[in-house]
Amino acid sequence: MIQICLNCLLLSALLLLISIGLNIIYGISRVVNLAHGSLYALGAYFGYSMVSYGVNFYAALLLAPLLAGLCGVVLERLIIEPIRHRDMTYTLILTYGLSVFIDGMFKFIWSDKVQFIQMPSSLRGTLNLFGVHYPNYRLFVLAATVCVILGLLALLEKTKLGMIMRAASTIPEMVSALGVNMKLVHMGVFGLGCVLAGIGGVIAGPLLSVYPMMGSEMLLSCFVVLVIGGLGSLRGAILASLLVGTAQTLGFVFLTDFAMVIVYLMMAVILLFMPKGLLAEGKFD
Amino acid sequence: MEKAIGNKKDRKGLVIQALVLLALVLLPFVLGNKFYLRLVTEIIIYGLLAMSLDVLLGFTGLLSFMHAAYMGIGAYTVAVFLSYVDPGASIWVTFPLGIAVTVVLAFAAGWLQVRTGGFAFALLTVAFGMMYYTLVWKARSITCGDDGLCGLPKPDISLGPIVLGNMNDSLTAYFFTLAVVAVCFFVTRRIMHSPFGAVLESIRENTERASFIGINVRNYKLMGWMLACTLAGISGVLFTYMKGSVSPTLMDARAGGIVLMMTLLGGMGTLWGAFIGAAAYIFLQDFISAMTENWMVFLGLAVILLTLFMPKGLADLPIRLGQRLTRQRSNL
Amino acid sequence: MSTILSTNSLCRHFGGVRAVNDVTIAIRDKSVKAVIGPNGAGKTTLFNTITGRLPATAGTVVFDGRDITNSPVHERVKLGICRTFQINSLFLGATVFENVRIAKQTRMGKSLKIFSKRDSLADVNEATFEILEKVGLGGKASELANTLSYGDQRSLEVAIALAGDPKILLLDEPTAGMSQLETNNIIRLIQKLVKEIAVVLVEHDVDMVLSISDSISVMHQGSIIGEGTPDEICKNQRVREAYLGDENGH
Amino acid sequence: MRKGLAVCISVLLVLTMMPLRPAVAADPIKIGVVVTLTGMAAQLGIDNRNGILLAAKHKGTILGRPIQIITEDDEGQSETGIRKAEKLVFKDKVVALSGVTVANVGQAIAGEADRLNVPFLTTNVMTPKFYGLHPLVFRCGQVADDQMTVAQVMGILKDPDLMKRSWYVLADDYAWGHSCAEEFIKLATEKGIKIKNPTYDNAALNLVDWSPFVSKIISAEVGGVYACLRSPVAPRFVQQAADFGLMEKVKIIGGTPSEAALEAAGESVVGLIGTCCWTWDIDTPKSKAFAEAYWKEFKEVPPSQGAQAYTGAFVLFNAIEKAGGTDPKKIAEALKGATFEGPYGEVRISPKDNCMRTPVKVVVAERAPKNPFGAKIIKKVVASLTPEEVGPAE
Repeated sequence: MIQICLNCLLLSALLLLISIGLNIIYGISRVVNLAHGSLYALGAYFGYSMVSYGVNFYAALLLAPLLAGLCGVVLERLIIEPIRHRDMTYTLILTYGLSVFIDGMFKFIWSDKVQFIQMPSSLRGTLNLFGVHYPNYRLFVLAATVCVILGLLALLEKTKLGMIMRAASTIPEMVSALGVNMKLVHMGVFGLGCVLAGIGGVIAGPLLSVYPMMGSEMLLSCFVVLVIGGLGSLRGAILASLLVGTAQTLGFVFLTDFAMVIVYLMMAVILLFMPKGLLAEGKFD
Repeated sequence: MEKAIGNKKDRKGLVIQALVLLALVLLPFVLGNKFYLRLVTEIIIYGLLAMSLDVLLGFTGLLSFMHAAYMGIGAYTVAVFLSYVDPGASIWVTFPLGIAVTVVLAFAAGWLQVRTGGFAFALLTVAFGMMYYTLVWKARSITCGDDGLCGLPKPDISLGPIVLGNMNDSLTAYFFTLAVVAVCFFVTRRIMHSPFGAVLESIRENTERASFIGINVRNYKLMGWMLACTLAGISGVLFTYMKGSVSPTLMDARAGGIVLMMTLLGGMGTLWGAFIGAAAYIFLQDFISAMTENWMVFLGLAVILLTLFMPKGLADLPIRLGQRLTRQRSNL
Repeated sequence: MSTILSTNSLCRHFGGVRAVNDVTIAIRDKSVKAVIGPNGAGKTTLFNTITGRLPATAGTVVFDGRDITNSPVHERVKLGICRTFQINSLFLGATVFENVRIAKQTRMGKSLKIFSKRDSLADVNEATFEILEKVGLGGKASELANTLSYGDQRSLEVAIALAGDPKILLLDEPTAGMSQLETNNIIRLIQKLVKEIAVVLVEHDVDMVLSISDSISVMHQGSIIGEGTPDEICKNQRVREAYLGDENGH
Repeated sequence: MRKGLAVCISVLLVLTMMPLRPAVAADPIKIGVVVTLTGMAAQLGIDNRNGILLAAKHKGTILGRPIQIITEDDEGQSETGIRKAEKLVFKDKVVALSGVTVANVGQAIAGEADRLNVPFLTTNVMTPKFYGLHPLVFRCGQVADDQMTVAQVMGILKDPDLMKRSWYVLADDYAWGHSCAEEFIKLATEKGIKIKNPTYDNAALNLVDWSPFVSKIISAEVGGVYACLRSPVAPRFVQQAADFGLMEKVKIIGGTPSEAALEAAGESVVGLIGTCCWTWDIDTPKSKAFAEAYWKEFKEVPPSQGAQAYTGAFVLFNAIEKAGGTDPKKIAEALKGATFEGPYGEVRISPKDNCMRTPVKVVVAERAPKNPFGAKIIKKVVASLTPEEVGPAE
């Protein structure tokens, strides 16, 4: 029984870690980034290259996301900024093209082989939790996710930068009127979103393997979590990822055929009757 | 005065499109070999699908991520009927059946979806589209799951007793597809220029103001959705006739993204722009993937550049060229 | 002259904020009713609740004897409740002619025609030209709505409302941002209209309100604090306090 | 403003941009290869293509004419596969089609065999639906699902340690997975092998976390796991199973994971049992020659998929040579009953059902000895089965 709970927790943690960046980017600068999956994969690939060249796993866990965040900021300046004022459809199609481009680059640079980020020796082996052997690495993933989320909540709630971000998510015009350089805020938020995606990538690397299509496969689950939790609300995302993680874990095992249909049904119900998400904190335009 | 200008421009547009249709009719005799003929047939089918999404996106202002799902439903209905019920069924049976099933399933999804708008509507189309995709994928006993239904019998094209030809022959397939798509195009064009079309455009332009002039926005959105899905169903039926095999990848999330790309590359709100978008996408993909296995890099780059520098899509090129011609002619 | 539209103990709350608080007013047919009050008094929220843009939290709205509290916007418009918006809400991509034509076409129930050309509805076109002349936009028919001056856009708002053959016309600050000439046009138009239909005004221009209104209601912090003819309102002590702020300045 | 005269100019411009028929220098024999180069099965597709390219290099010429291999990417989608096959046949005028990595594309192209009217020899499609499918459609290179299952069951029968274990069956939730699982359970119960869950579990395709199944296996206290998972997914399952320390307690039989997948998974994959036609562990002269040639050409660990495609291509080339021309009927005749002494012994195309009979090896993943390819993992041969043992009977 403990094993099943831990399994559900782990999938929820992964979903949360990967979708949180997308949530922030939409919540604060109203950009729907279909290339978010590819940035998650970019983080994983950077992590893989570093670890295979002998960089220590933990160092890679810090460096790779920063590199992914840097790429994110450059992309935001080059591509997202010029069309920010345009209708949402254009950002969707542009980021879709971007995801096709990045997935193509993975194939071009790293080839199609399925790779694994080598797990650090300290995290190998299992831990005996009340008679159940649970891999150390998975416990590390749970712990890492909790730290990242707490850090993020602290950043948003406690710091001045966080206050600006939260204000920008409600009334952007007012914030720029108060002399805040919105360009920097959008750039910072997009960068932060990509760093979070990168962290998700490096942590998922040893577990889920690294291959060109990993990003686009996770994108759909990210959107499901986003919608159920309420677009742009962090607490909602935490609750939603728990719900979706449990539904998928139990669903895949017991009624494999229609597990995903239930998840999409949940998404449809939320969209129809609670557009602002479970905790009604979502920011729908 | 206002009426006169509108009609003159409208008639000139119709003449141009008739000329293009004439060119397409003569095309098979110009083309070197069968492959390009079948490629153009496929472009016309995907053009119809992209046009149906343009009716939704360019005219009613509703974004659907998974529009390919309804093409898939139309295609699968015909494929399942031909495989299990009656392989020799004539097109006068399978065509309406394909459309009927698409309309029913589209209504089921649309009736709920039109309660919302904007991004919520788009996400709902994902939810329902993926549900239909999963059903097709999972109903293994009927649809053979991911193997799809292959080697389907190609129906005869017959008007009553006279058999004009079989879909297996590329020329018949081309002309039948061109005829059906041309009819769909001109009928949709007429509908979009009608008072009903004006209502759809007003909903796109300003949904709240539309309800404040007495339009039942929800009903008209549903009608726009049903028109778009019916056209998508027709393109699905034509696809099965021509290809003779269907598979779930026809209606998955990636296919939905591709149709969206075609419509936007072509240019929204112009109906015929979607055909140019479909032609551009299929050529780009087919041409580049023959040269290098890393075609995704170039395709992604092309989409990014086109979205950034040509927001009105490829259809904008002929329009601008046309304006410059008329301007030169006027000040000569 | 019977009451055409009435609200009894109508409320609209946003969480704790009671924007419209227990408002009961009656609007008589063929008369000009003005609703005035300082900023944030709840005038526009009252408008939005009557016209269905916002659902009412409590109370009812009755029009011509029918309870329309929960009926959707388009049904209220079909009944004849037409309004303009404080912030212009037009079909900016379409021409001035098309803006009014689509409203007229919907009013005349011709929207389901899917095969005739949209410009071929002769009766709709005539009625549209007529309304444009009435509002003084006859000359600008083929211009795009987003190229119009602010004043012209306000007139276009009125034209679109008129295209709905209103029984009651609700104007949300029609003269805001208008030149004196344009304001006079609007006043002359209202005086002509009020011969057949009821007109409800939300306005800041007090002189204009006093000159043309038959009855005035004054709102303050969500509720009605004074009602009556323009002269009664001038003498009303509570109204003066609300506007000038009384001694203890709460 | 709406539409200038230029509309039809632009449409015609787009259409005439199509390249005209390329000028033909020497008159090469063109062979079309349709493989999956993007998507999940991309690595397998690349191994297929490389095998066929190497075969063309080694064959050199057919009937004195150079061989030209034209490759197309089907992205693993049936409709794209058909379009690319049409391009190869109608535009490039290829003499025969080969390759094809995934079953749905293979069946889609086979469905169009009459219209394409060229011999289609698939080197890597495993679905049993190809037996006697069409006079122009052949399979040579990769074993079919049923042959693989027979080999796996024989592998268990020959090893008493495996025989006494009870087996838990897990399959990828798609056509190939289901047919493998069903056939394994049917054959295993016939041969008296204990199956823990006759109604096998299937795992959704976009499943990322395998822990639910691993915990199910642990609680089922089984001795062995039969997992028919796609090649790119198998290592992830094995890696996650190893995390739970499952590899010590349980023997896993996992479909036919490719060398690249095994290299990626590294240490945790040791002990995984599988079946394939070829592995560089076979030390016959022909096998050694192939391994060195592949390493020299592509600088990658020689994959079994590559050897299978290499063999299939050679059978096709020899058949065209024997047919003495490019007439589809003649080539088809020549292919019936064709034999070829390849890297993994003699293969033969049975005239009864146009599909290959081949020796099959049962292999176990182990740490590789010193080898020129820098490989960490080797597929050690533990049992070899003759074509007659593997069947199907003719």
